[in-house]
Amino acid sequence: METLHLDLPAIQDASLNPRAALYGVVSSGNLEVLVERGHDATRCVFEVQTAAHGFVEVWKAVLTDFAARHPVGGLSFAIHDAGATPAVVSLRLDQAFQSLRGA
Amino acid sequence: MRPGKQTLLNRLFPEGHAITQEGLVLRGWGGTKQGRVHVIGTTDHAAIDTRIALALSDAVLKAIAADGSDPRPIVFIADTQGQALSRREELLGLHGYFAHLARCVNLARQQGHRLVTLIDGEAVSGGFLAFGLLADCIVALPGAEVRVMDLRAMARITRIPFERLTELAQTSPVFAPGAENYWRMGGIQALWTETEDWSEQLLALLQGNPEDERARLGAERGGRMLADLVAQQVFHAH
Amino acid sequence: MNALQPIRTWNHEALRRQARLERSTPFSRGKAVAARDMVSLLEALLEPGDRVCLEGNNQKQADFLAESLAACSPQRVHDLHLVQSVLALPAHIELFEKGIARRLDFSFAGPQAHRLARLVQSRSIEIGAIHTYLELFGRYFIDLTPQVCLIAAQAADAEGNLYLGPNTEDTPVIVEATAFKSGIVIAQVNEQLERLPRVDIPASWVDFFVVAPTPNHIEPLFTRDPRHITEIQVLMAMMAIKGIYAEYGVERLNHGIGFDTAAIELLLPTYGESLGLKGKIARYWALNPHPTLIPAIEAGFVERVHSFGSEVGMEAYVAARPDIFFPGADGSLRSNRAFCQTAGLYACDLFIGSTLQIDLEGNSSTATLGRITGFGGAPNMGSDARGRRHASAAWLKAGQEKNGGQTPARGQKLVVQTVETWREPGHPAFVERLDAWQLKQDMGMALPPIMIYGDDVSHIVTEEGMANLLLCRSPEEREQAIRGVAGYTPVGMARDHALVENLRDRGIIRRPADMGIDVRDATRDLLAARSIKDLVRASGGLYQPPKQFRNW
Amino acid sequence: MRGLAQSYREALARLRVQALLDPDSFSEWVDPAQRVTSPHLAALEAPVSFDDGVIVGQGLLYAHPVILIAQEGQFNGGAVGEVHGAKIRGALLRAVRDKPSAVLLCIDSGGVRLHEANAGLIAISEIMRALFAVQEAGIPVIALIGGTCGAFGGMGIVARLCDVIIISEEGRIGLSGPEVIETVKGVEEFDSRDRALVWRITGGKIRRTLGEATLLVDDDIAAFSAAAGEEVGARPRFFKKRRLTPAISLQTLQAAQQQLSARAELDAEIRDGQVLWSRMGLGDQVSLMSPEQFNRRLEALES
Repeated sequence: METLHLDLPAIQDASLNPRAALYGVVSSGNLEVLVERGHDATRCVFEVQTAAHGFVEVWKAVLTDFAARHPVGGLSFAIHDAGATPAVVSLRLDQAFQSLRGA
Repeated sequence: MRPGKQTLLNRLFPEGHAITQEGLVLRGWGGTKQGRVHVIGTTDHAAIDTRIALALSDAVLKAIAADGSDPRPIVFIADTQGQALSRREELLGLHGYFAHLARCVNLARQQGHRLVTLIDGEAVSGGFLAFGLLADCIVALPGAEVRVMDLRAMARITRIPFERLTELAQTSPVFAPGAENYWRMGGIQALWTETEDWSEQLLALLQGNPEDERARLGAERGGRMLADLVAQQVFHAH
Repeated sequence: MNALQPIRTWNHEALRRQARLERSTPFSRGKAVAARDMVSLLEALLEPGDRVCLEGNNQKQADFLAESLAACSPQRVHDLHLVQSVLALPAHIELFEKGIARRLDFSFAGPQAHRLARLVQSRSIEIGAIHTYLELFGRYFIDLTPQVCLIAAQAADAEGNLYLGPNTEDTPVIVEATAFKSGIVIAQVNEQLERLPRVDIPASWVDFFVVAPTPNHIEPLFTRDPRHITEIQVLMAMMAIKGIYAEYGVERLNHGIGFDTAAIELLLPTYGESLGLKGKIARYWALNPHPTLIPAIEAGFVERVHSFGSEVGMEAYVAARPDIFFPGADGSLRSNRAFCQTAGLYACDLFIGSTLQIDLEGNSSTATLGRITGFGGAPNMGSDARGRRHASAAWLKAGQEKNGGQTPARGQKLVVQTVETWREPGHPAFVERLDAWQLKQDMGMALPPIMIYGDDVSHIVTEEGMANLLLCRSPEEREQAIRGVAGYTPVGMARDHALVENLRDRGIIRRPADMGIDVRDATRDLLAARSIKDLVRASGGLYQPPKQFRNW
Repeated sequence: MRGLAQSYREALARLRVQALLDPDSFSEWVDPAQRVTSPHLAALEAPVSFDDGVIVGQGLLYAHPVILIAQEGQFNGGAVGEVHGAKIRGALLRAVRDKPSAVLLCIDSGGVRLHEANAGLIAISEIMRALFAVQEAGIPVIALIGGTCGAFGGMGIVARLCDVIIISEEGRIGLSGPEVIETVKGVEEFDSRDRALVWRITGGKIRRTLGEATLLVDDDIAAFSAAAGEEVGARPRFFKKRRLTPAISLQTLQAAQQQLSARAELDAEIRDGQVLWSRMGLGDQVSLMSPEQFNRRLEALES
């Protein structure tokens, strides 16, 4: 297991009212992401636990782009990864975010 | 019957016993200072198939029917390598036979029969779940082997190195075979030693609480810290 | 004039053929050979150094004959030169290990790729070349004509007429080349019948046939269980349909094998229909009877399908849809790899398929280190046919794009590579240098085994978006267009962000949103079938999937 | 544009829960945010999940209060470990106290989780005992089986203890998985790659045929929900009422004993569901029969 903590600046969407929610599943090539309210409206926090070693730079790039793509200030994302590709990671995160918005 | 089993029965029931072996199934009665108890079990590391499961459930039902309103204890002797592995048995629904056996055991408890399991030999996964593990009180005799799977097979399936598993098994009771591990987790109430008087010890177990206390016991013994706690959290959650 | 000059004989090959047949007579009764005599027959008629075509297709295998040949004595039969499209069976490899064969010209070796590479490294084999199918078939008539061919057919009658069944594949081209050049044609059949449903190969072209102890092996190679199609593949399929099929009006096409293209097939009746594309795209196909095409056929998208081979379980469905497929008068499918490859090369406007690696020039390869896979149909289908002279809207539009918007003298085929940027952690699909180059060096090949050349590729589709290489005006733009859809691979992360944004402004790179695609819509719910059972239902019970694909 | 049912098999457990119950009626106990994960998986460096692969809570099924337990088959094969098992047991014990209309047990599990095998084995035994307590309190337990893992090992036994089993054709119930039997006894005994055979031995249709499942439904969450709704009396019954085992008593168990004995006496040729179906006159049409057709045919044969 490799862990990664990332705290990024982000814009907040005050209209979002996130209840803690879990998306995805920890199965081979997939991941789960737990979205919760964070402490700082101007930051977005990521905690990643991953089974694939040596991909810290890729994770940073994927998460940084995600945080720039959506107003995720004030949210925290906890991820259990079982070897998802960056495409799947981005898709799950987008889905999780869109569900907050839709709900 | 094997000499070993005969010796065991003699030690358990010095007052006398009449237990017959048919196939790999033992059934009959044993005498204690408090009177006769039913004895139902398996021998020779039986692989439990539909016929054995049916013989066991039949014995339990007959014990219930025979005792009526005066239910005597039932002593299970568990010696099983697990369930039979066979395509036909799967088709027939071996799981359903095991469930039926479990229901019969539970009916016996409901009717007031005290249920004690003695593990003599092996107790392995499915074959153990069906009856032995459902008793009110479970005892491992010396040399008893209790397990789901040996570590080499587990290493192969989980792809965790065997050495790593062996090392962790030194401290954690949670996955490695061993009656001691099951004791620490509350799954086995007592481990008897060779030198004790088993008939006296059995006597002491013939009364007691039929409630399922295993999770609490596992926490007390430090081998299973979450089973009771998490069940309580769920029970009391808002 | 000169009396000393020897008189040249002009029928040397026919005489040699006659000698072979005479040596074989003890082991046959007319054309019929008993299975137990096959090894003796082969030992009698083969000569060291013979060129032999041992029919190995990518589905149908002359497996009994392959095993018989492998059981021959290397003292009597040795140094053969095999000329066959696919090296699929362990027996094929054994021939080289035992010294029965020495040289190989072929196309594809998927299942035996590892062992073939080991043979090369141990110098137990000489490889002439790795061909495309059409190339190899062409050479059968030029310089690689078989002296003996060992083929597989469904049935023979007493005279030796052959019925090939739905999996015709390479058989006609092999037999044509052998029989008319004084070669020997030996067929294994699954059964001998009084009357054949139809005659695919006349008896006069056939020298021997044997009823094999077990029916020839056919691999259900084109069955893709929709269960395994991912949301990412659905997303890429949406991009392909909306961004390419619809925009170019692609009516005639070929799909590679794989889940990426299966996703497209299954999106036609749902997503394609919702875009109003029925009757406008994907009408004519050069394609095996893919089970995943059933929903599109049933929905009325598909008008005609010509096939290289068949597919196990599709027999009854194909027979019940004669307007769509090419059944004979008897009702069973007639396929033909040579003709269908030609159709794919010259008569189709688009090829789309997946690959394992793409480099910065757009070259793609399925070769990886330690394996010699060769190519399937992709190199012929996935190349711009410069000999093409007929126009179509899609071909002209692509040509115009390549020509800077000017009306071109010729059109351009659409050759699309569709890949997820990472196949799995540790295996990026985009690389600076293809493994093929290393393989060329390791194996001492003349050429790197590149499946599709970059200058033939028109589009690359990934989950990040689509790059239109036709619109690139310089090698630098082309490289950035590729990097710009390469996601979080090292190749992708090394992009020039400003240039990529510029390419996006010019429509050379398009993201899903640029095409009006909402990523949230990319769910498996869009698939017209999500399981093999759904396909059976869509076929009205006509499709009978092989047992390994059924869970009921 | 859709046209296809919402597949029960494909859905994650969380989606199943949402779609089975009345909208927004579900509340979860010990939810993922509490991060009650398995320390044993972590000790072995195996990935953990925030819910340890099982969801427990309460909600409404056609306005009837139910307790729902749903295993996530895609996380470690839905296997039962210490936390996972404790959550199930806690929910069952709570049912005894709260007296819901029913307990829905969405089983999707290969049995005991090997990484914590001892804890898992004891946990399944505890689940069995808690399940008996629920039934003794007069609350029906309804098993729903249609996930990718089916109900195997100890969870196969648990499934068969339930009052009702609703299963899809794709669902499976058994004790030992085909791979295990093949590994130990050889491919001649059980070819695990012959998927059609595997389903003829353990799949929904053969289980329904043998009376080992109550009702066969489409692989559609709505179909599972409707069938469960019938069982809690919230919907009119489409098929006749059948219980796997009536309330436990000496008489009912003696009757069950006879029935099971008769089945065990079937001749040795019975090693493939197809043989049974042929003898019942269902021939080779079985594989293409819809669940509704199949239920009807069996109902006709049974009456």
